[in-house]
Amino acid sequence: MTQPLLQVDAIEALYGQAILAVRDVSLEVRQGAVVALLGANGAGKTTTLKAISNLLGAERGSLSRGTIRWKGEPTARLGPSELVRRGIVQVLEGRHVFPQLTVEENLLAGGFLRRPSRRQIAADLEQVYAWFPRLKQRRGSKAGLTSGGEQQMVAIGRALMTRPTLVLLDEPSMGLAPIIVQEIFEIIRTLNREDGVSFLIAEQNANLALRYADHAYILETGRVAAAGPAAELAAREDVKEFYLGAGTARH
Amino acid sequence: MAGPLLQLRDVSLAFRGVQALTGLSFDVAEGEICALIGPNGAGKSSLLNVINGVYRADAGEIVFDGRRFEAISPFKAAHLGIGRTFQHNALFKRLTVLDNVLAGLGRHSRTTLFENAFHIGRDAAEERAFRARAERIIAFLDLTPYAGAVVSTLPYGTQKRVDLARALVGEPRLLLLDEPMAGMNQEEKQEMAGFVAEVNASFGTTIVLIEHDVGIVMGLAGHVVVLDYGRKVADGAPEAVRSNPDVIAAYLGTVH
Amino acid sequence: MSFFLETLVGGLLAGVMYALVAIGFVLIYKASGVFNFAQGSMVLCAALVFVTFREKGVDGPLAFLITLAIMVALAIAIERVVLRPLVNRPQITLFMATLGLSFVIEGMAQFLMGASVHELDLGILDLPMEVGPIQVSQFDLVAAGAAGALVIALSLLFSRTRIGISLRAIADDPKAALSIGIRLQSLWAIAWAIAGFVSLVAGLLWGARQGVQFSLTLVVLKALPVLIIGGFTSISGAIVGGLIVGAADSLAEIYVGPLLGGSVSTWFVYVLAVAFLLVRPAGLFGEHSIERV
Amino acid sequence: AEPAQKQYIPLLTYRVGAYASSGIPIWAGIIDYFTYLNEAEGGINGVKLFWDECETEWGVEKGVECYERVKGGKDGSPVAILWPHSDPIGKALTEKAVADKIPLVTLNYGRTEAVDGRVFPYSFPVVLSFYSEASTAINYIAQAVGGKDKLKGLKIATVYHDSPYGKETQPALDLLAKTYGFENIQIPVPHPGNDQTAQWNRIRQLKPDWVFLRGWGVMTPVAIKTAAKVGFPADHIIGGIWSSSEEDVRPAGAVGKGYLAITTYPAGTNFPIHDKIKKVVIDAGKSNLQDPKSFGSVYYNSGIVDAIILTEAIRTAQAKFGHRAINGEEGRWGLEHLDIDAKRIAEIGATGLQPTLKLSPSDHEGGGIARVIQWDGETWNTVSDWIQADRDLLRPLILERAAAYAKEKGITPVAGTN
Amino acid sequence: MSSESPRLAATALATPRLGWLWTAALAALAALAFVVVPLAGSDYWLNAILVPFLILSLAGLGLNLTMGYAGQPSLGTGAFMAAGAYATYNLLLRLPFLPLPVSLLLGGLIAGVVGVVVGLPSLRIKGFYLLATTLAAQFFLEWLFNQYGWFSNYSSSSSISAPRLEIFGHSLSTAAGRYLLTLTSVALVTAVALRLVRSQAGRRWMAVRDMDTAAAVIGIPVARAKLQAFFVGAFVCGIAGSLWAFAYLGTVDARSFSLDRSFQAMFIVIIGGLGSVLGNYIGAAFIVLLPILLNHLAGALFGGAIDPGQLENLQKAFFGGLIILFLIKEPDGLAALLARARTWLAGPRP
Ligand SMILES: Nc1ncnc2c1ncn2[C@@H]1O[C@H](COP(=O)(O)OP(=O)(O)OP(=O)(O)O)[C@@H](O)[C@H]1O
Ligand SMILES: Nc1ncnc2c1ncn2[C@@H]1O[C@H](COP(=O)(O)OP(=O)(O)OP(=O)(O)O)[C@@H](O)[C@H]1O
Ligand SMILES: CC(C)C[C@H](N)C(=O)O
Ligand SMILES: [Mg+2]
Ligand SMILES: [Mg+2]
Repeated sequence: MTQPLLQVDAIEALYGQAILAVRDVSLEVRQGAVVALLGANGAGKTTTLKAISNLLGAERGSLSRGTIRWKGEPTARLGPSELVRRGIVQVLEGRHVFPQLTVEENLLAGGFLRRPSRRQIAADLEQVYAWFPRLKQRRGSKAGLTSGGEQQMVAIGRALMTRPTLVLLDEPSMGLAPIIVQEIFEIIRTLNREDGVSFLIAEQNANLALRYADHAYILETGRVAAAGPAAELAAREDVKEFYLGAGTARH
Repeated sequence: MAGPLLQLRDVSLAFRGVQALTGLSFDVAEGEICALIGPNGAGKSSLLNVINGVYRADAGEIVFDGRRFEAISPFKAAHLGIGRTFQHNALFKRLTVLDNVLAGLGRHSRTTLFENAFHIGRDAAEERAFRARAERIIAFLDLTPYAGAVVSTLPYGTQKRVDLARALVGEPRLLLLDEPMAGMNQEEKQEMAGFVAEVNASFGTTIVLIEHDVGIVMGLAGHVVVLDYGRKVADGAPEAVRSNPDVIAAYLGTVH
Repeated sequence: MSFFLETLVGGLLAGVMYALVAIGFVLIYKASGVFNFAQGSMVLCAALVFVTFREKGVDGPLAFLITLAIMVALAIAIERVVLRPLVNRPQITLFMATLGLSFVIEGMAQFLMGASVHELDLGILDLPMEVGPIQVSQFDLVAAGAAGALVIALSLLFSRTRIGISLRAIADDPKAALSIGIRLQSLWAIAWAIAGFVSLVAGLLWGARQGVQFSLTLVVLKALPVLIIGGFTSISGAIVGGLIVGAADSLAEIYVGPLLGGSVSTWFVYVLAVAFLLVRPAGLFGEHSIERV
Repeated sequence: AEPAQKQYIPLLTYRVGAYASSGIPIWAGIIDYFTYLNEAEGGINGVKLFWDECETEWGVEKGVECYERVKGGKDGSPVAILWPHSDPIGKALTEKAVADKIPLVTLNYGRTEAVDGRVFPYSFPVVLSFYSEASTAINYIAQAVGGKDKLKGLKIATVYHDSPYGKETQPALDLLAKTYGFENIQIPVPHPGNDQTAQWNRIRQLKPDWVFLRGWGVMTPVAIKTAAKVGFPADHIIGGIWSSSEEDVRPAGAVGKGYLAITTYPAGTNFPIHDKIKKVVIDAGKSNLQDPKSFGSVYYNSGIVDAIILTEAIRTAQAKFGHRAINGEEGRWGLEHLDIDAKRIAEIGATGLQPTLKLSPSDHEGGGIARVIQWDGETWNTVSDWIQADRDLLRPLILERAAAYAKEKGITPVAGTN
Repeated sequence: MSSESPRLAATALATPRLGWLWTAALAALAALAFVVVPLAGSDYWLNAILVPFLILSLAGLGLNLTMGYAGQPSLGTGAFMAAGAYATYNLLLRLPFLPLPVSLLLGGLIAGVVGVVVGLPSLRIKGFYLLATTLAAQFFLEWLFNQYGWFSNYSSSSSISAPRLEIFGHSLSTAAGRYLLTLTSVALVTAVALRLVRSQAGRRWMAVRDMDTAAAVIGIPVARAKLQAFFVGAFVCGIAGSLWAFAYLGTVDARSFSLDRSFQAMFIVIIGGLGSVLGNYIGAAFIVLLPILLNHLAGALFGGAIDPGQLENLQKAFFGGLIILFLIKEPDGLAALLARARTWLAGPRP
C-alpha cells in the first residue's frame, strides 16, 4: 500500500528546554484523508501541529525526539516556508491575521508563495470570497479590526490561498457561528473530495470533527490515548463520555 | 424577577463604513443570565464594549442600575460593578495566575503608593485580605494547581478560566462574558457552564453571555437576545428564540 | 520678509537632507518592525567605503557599484547574524540589537578604513544661485531630486508590489507570516539591502556636505523627529516630516533662539514633534496600533 | 625605595569617536618626540621616558576612569604631569588633581581662570588661554584693518560651539568689544554642528565684517562650506585655535581657500626638530604616525610642542630635585619655574614652531601669543608674526573669576612654590 | 496538567531550604560590600569601577521600573539624572543647613516631579513614539541646564562642582567614603523597589504593561499607574544622578547626562532583564565593567603589537558583538541566569 503523506513517529516536544508539551505522539495522514486530532486543553494538539509545520522554533520550542516525514522525507531540516511550498500549511490557533493589512491583502499574502500570475491569483481570491462572502464585504478594512469570526475566516482563507496538499487546521470552529462552522466543514469536505486536499484538524468540537473525519487520534497529556477510524471512536463509550459530552450529543 | 439592572435604548455604533450596531434596545433583569447570540460580525462584542465603555456609542443611552449614560469610561464602569471577560484572552501575559487575579482586585485597592513602597499603613492588611479573596476564587474555579504559573504558558482553555477568575474576584454586579467557552471540548464547556450557573446562583450576579454553542446557551440562559448585522432579530425565552425561523436562517443553520 | 523667506527655504532644503536619512528608518521599520538605530552607522559606512575607493583612484560609478555590493553583503550578514536569531522578539530588544550593531559597524569601518576625515567631491556645485529673492544651490536641487525619487519608488514598492505586501505582513506578525510560507529571511535581506542603498545615497550627499567622518553617524539625531512627525510607517511621511523639521529648525534658530539666548535646535524640533504626537499619536501618516477586544 | 630612573608619562588619548581624526596626529607628534629624546639623547638627563595610553573618546567618564587608573604612576615611577587632552575632562579633573597633587597641563584650552595659579595650583592652561585666543584674533583683525583704532564700528561675529568650551570666550569678547568699540555678535552652533544653515543665514542677514569661528570637530568644515554657500568670504573668517588644522579645512574642499586661523604651532616640516625626528624616528621606522602625510601637520606639531613643554618642565624640576623620575609636586614646581626662552627653543630646534614660554606661580599661562595661518587649498601658510594678546587688559577679569571660584570652594590663594 | 509540573517548579518562589540559603548569601554579600571592600579596595577600584557601577545599576533600576514594570519606554534617563543632580546641587548650595541625605532625597523627589511631567504624553502616546517624546525631554533638559547659569551657580564652565560631601560632620570625600555613600543609597533604594514591585502598585504597573485596555476594564486607574511609574522611575534616576555628580565625578556639566547615558541605562535594563530588579546589577556589570575589562585585556594581550587606535576600534566592535550575542542567547536578560541558578539550587526537578 502507498506510503502516507505525513508520518509523525514518537515525537517529543519541549518549550524553553524545560516544559514538556508533547511526550510521545505518533500519527499519520494518508493522501486524501481527513484526520481529526482530539483532546482536552493542553493535551498537546497545537504543539503537535506546530511541530509538523516546523513553527515550534518561533516560540522557543523544539522537537527533542522522534521524526516527522513528509512524503517519506524527514522534514527536520526544512524551513517553514519550504514546507508550505511543498504543500503543508497551518492555520494557527486563535487570531493570527496581519492586523495592519486589509482583509484582501491578508489573503493575497497567502497567494504570493507560488509566484502565480495576476489572473490566477485573482481567481483564487474570488474562490475564497465565494466560500466566505462575509470577507468580500469587509475586504477593504484592516483585518485587525474585524470581528473574531471574521478573523478566523481570514486565517483559513489565507491558508487556502497557498494551494496546499495538506492543511493543518487548529480549532477551525473556535468562535464561529454554528452555521459558519458547518459551512467550513462542508468546504473542507468539498476541497477534500474534489481537489483531494488532505486535512489534519485539531478540534474541540469532537462531534463535528468525528462526523467529518475518516480517522482520528485522541491526545491526553501529550500522548496518543486512542486512535482509529472516526466512526469506531465515535461509537466508543469512554470517548462519548469524555469528548462528546455524553448526554449533550444532540446534533 | 427583579426590575432591569441594565437597559439599552437605541444604541447605535458605526465604524468607518461598518454599521456595527443599529438602534439596539433591550433589558437585562437583575439576577438573570442573558445570552447574546448571532452570526460573526453581528456586533455582539461591540455591544459589550459599549456597555463597559471600551467603545463609545454614537447614539442611544445605557441605563445601569438606574443611572443613565451616553458614554462611560471602562474605569468608571468597573467601579460601578461591571465585570468583563474577553473573546480573545486579554490576560496579563507575563504575570502568574495569582497575580492576574490579584490585579482583578485593582478597583478595591485603597493603599497609596507610599504605603506600598514601605509596606506600612493599610498595606499589609490589604495584601492579606486580597490574597485570601484571590485564593478563594482560584480554588472555586479549580485553578489552584496553576496559581504559580505564568499565564502565557497555559493552554487556551485554562487561560479562559483565569480570565473568568480575574473578572469574578472583583465581585461585579453585572458580568459580561465574551465567548468564555470557545475552544473547549464538551466536557470542559459543561464544566464552565457549571461555574457560570453557580456564580449566578450563589452570588446573584447578573450575567450577559456571548456563546456560539447553542446547546450550552439553551441550557444556561433564561433570556436570549439574537443579533444580526447589528440589529436585534429576536429577544425572548430560549425555546421561542430557538424555533424562530429568522434565527435559524441567519444563525443556527439547518442541521439543528 | 524676504529674509524670512530665505530662512524658510534654507530650512526646507536642510529638511530634505534629514528626510534622506529618515527614509532609511521608515523602510526598515515598515519591513521588519525594527527601529534601526544603526542607520547612522550604515550611512557612515557607505560613505567611507565610497571615498576609500575613490581615493584609491576608482572612478565614481564603479566605486558606487562596489559600495552598493558591499552594502548588500552587509545587509545579508545582518539578516543572518542579527535578525534571524531574534525573530519574534520584542521590538525593544531588536532596537537594542541595532544599537549593538552600530558599535560593530562603526568599530569595523574605522578599523578597516581609518578615522581620518575625507573630502568627498561629487562635482555638484554647492554655491548660491539667486532664484528670485531666494538662494538655492545646484546641490540642494540634486538632494531634493534624490529624496523625491526614493520616496516615490519606495511608496510604490510597499503599496503595490508583492514584496511590499509581504514585508508589511512580516512586520505585523512574523509567526503568521512564517505559517503561510512567506520567506522572512530573503525578504528581510532585501529590505536591508534597499536600506543599504538609501544609506549610500544619504552618505554621499551628507559626506559631500560635511566631509566623510565619524560624525556622519550623528545625523540620525535630527532624523528622529522627522520620523516622529511623519510617522514611523509612512515613506511619504518622511519627506513631509523632513520639510517641517527643517523649516521649524531654521526659523526657531533665528527667531526663538535669540530670545532664549542660545541655540535651541537640539531640542526645539523634538518638542515640536511631541506636540504633533499629542494631536496624532502615530505621527501625521503613521499606522495606528490596533488593539481589539 | 630609591627613586625610579625612568619617567612614567600616561597619555589620555582619543583615537576613536568623533574627534579621533584630530587626536591621532597629536599623539604621533608627542610619541615621536619622546622616542626621539630616548633614542638620541637618552631621555632627559639620562632618565628615559616610558608611557602608555588610555582611551577616553574625549568623554569625561572614561577620562576619569583613565585618570584613576594612571594617577598612581607605574613601576614605581610617579606621574609628573598629566594631559587631560579634552576640555571637559580637564575641567572634571581640576579638583581631583589638587587632591592627588598631579599637575594638569592643557595646551591652548582649559579653564581660563586657572591662569591664576594661586587658586588653581595644579592647572596649567599654558601658552594661549581661551581669553588670549579671542584677544589675538581681535588683534589680528586690527592689524588687517590697519590699527586697533580702526576696530571701532566693525561688526565681528563669533560663531561658537555651544558648549562650555565654546562659551568661554564670551566675557573676554564683551570686554574687548567695550574697549575697542566693535560690535560683538555671538552665534551658537549646537553640537555636533553638521547643519548650520540657520546660523549662516543669520550671518548673511547681519553682514558682519569678520567672523571668528570657534569650532570643534565637524563643526568647522561645515561652517566653512555653509559660509561659502551664503557667500561669506573665507578670508574674513578667522578660525580659533581648535579650528586651525588640516582636518578642519580639507573636508570643506575648494571653498576653504583663503580661510584664516589662529595657531601657536604652525604647520610645516622645515623646522630643525623635524629633521632630527625624521632621521632618528621616522626613517628608523619607529614613528607612531599612521599616514606619513600628517608629518608636520598642525596637530602633529601641536603634539611636538606639548611634548617639548612637558619635557622641559621635567628638566627644570630635575635641575632642582636631581636627575631622576619626578613626581607631581615636583612637576608643579618645574612648571611654575619653566622658562623656555628663544635660546632654548633654538637648541631644541623649534624656532618659529613654538613661542617662548615663561610660567610663574601666579601666571600659569605664559606666552599668550599666537600666529595666524592661511589655507591655500593645499597647505597652511603663516601669514602673520607672533601676535600678543592683551593680557594686561584681560588679567583683572581672570583674577575676578578665579576669586569667585576660590570663594565658592573656600580656597585661600597660596603664593605657590618657590 | 498536574501540580508538580516542571513549569510550576520553575516559577515557584524559593523553597524554604533556599530561603536561608538566600539570606545567608545576602548577609555574606552585605558584609563583603560594606566592610571588606572599602577596607581592601584600591582607590582605582572604588572611584573608577565600583562607584560608577553601583550608580548606573541604580539608573538602570529607575528605568526598569518605568519601562520593565510599567511598560513605558523612556530615553529620558539622562535627563532625570541631570534633574536630580542639579536639584541636589542647588539645594546644598542654597539651603546649606539641609543634611546631605535630605538634599539627596529632595533632589530625587524633584526629579520625580520632572518625570511625571515628561510622562504626561504617555497617557496618549505608546511604544516607540513615546520613546521619542522622552527624547524631547532629554534634549530639552540637557540644554536647559547647560544654557542657564543659575542652575550651575554661574560657574565659568557652566558645570557644577560638588560641595564637600559630609554626613553629620563626617567627611565622605575619601574614596571609601564616597563608595559607602553610594552603596548605602543603592541598597536602600533597591530594598524599597523590591518591595514596591511585589505590591499592589507593582501589580498595577505590570497589568498596564501587559494589556492596558484590560487593565482599565477591570478597574485599574491606568493613567495614575503610568504617572506613578514615571515618578518612581525618575526619582530613582534622580538619586543616581546626584550620586553621579557628587560621589563619582565630583563635578559635572549637562553633557555627563547626555543621550548616551540614557542609552547606557537602556542597555543595562535590556541586557539585565526587563522587569527584574536584580537584573540591573548584572546588566550594569556587563555594560560598565566589560569595556574596562576588555580594555585591560586588550592592553595586556596586544599592547604594542596592534596600533592602540585600531585596538580601540576592535574593542568597540567586539563589545557591540557581545551585546548582540547576549540579546540572542538570553532573551529574558541575564537575570534569567539568576532564576536558573535558583531553580538549580532548588535541586533537580522530578
Ligand atoms: N509557548 C509555550 N510556552 C510554554 N508552554 C507552552 C507553550 N505553548 C503551550 N505550552 C504548554 O504545552 C502544553 C500543550 O499545549 P497545547 O497548546 O499544545 O495544547 P492544546 O491541546 O493545543 O490545548 P488547547 O486545546 O487549549 O489549544 C500545555 O501544557 C501548555 O501549557
Ligand atoms: N474597532 C473597530 N474598528 C472597525 N470595525 C470594527 C471595530 N470593532 C468591530 N468592528 C466591526 O464591527 C462588526 C461587529 O464586530 P463584533 O466584534 O462586535 O462582532 P461579533 O458579533 O463579536 O462577532 P464574533 O462572533 O465573530 O466575535 C464587525 O464587522 C467588525 O468588523
Ligand atoms: C577644548 C577642546 C576643543 C580641546 C581639545 N579637546 C583637545 O584638547 O584636544
Ligand atoms: Mg491548541
Ligand atoms: Mg466577538
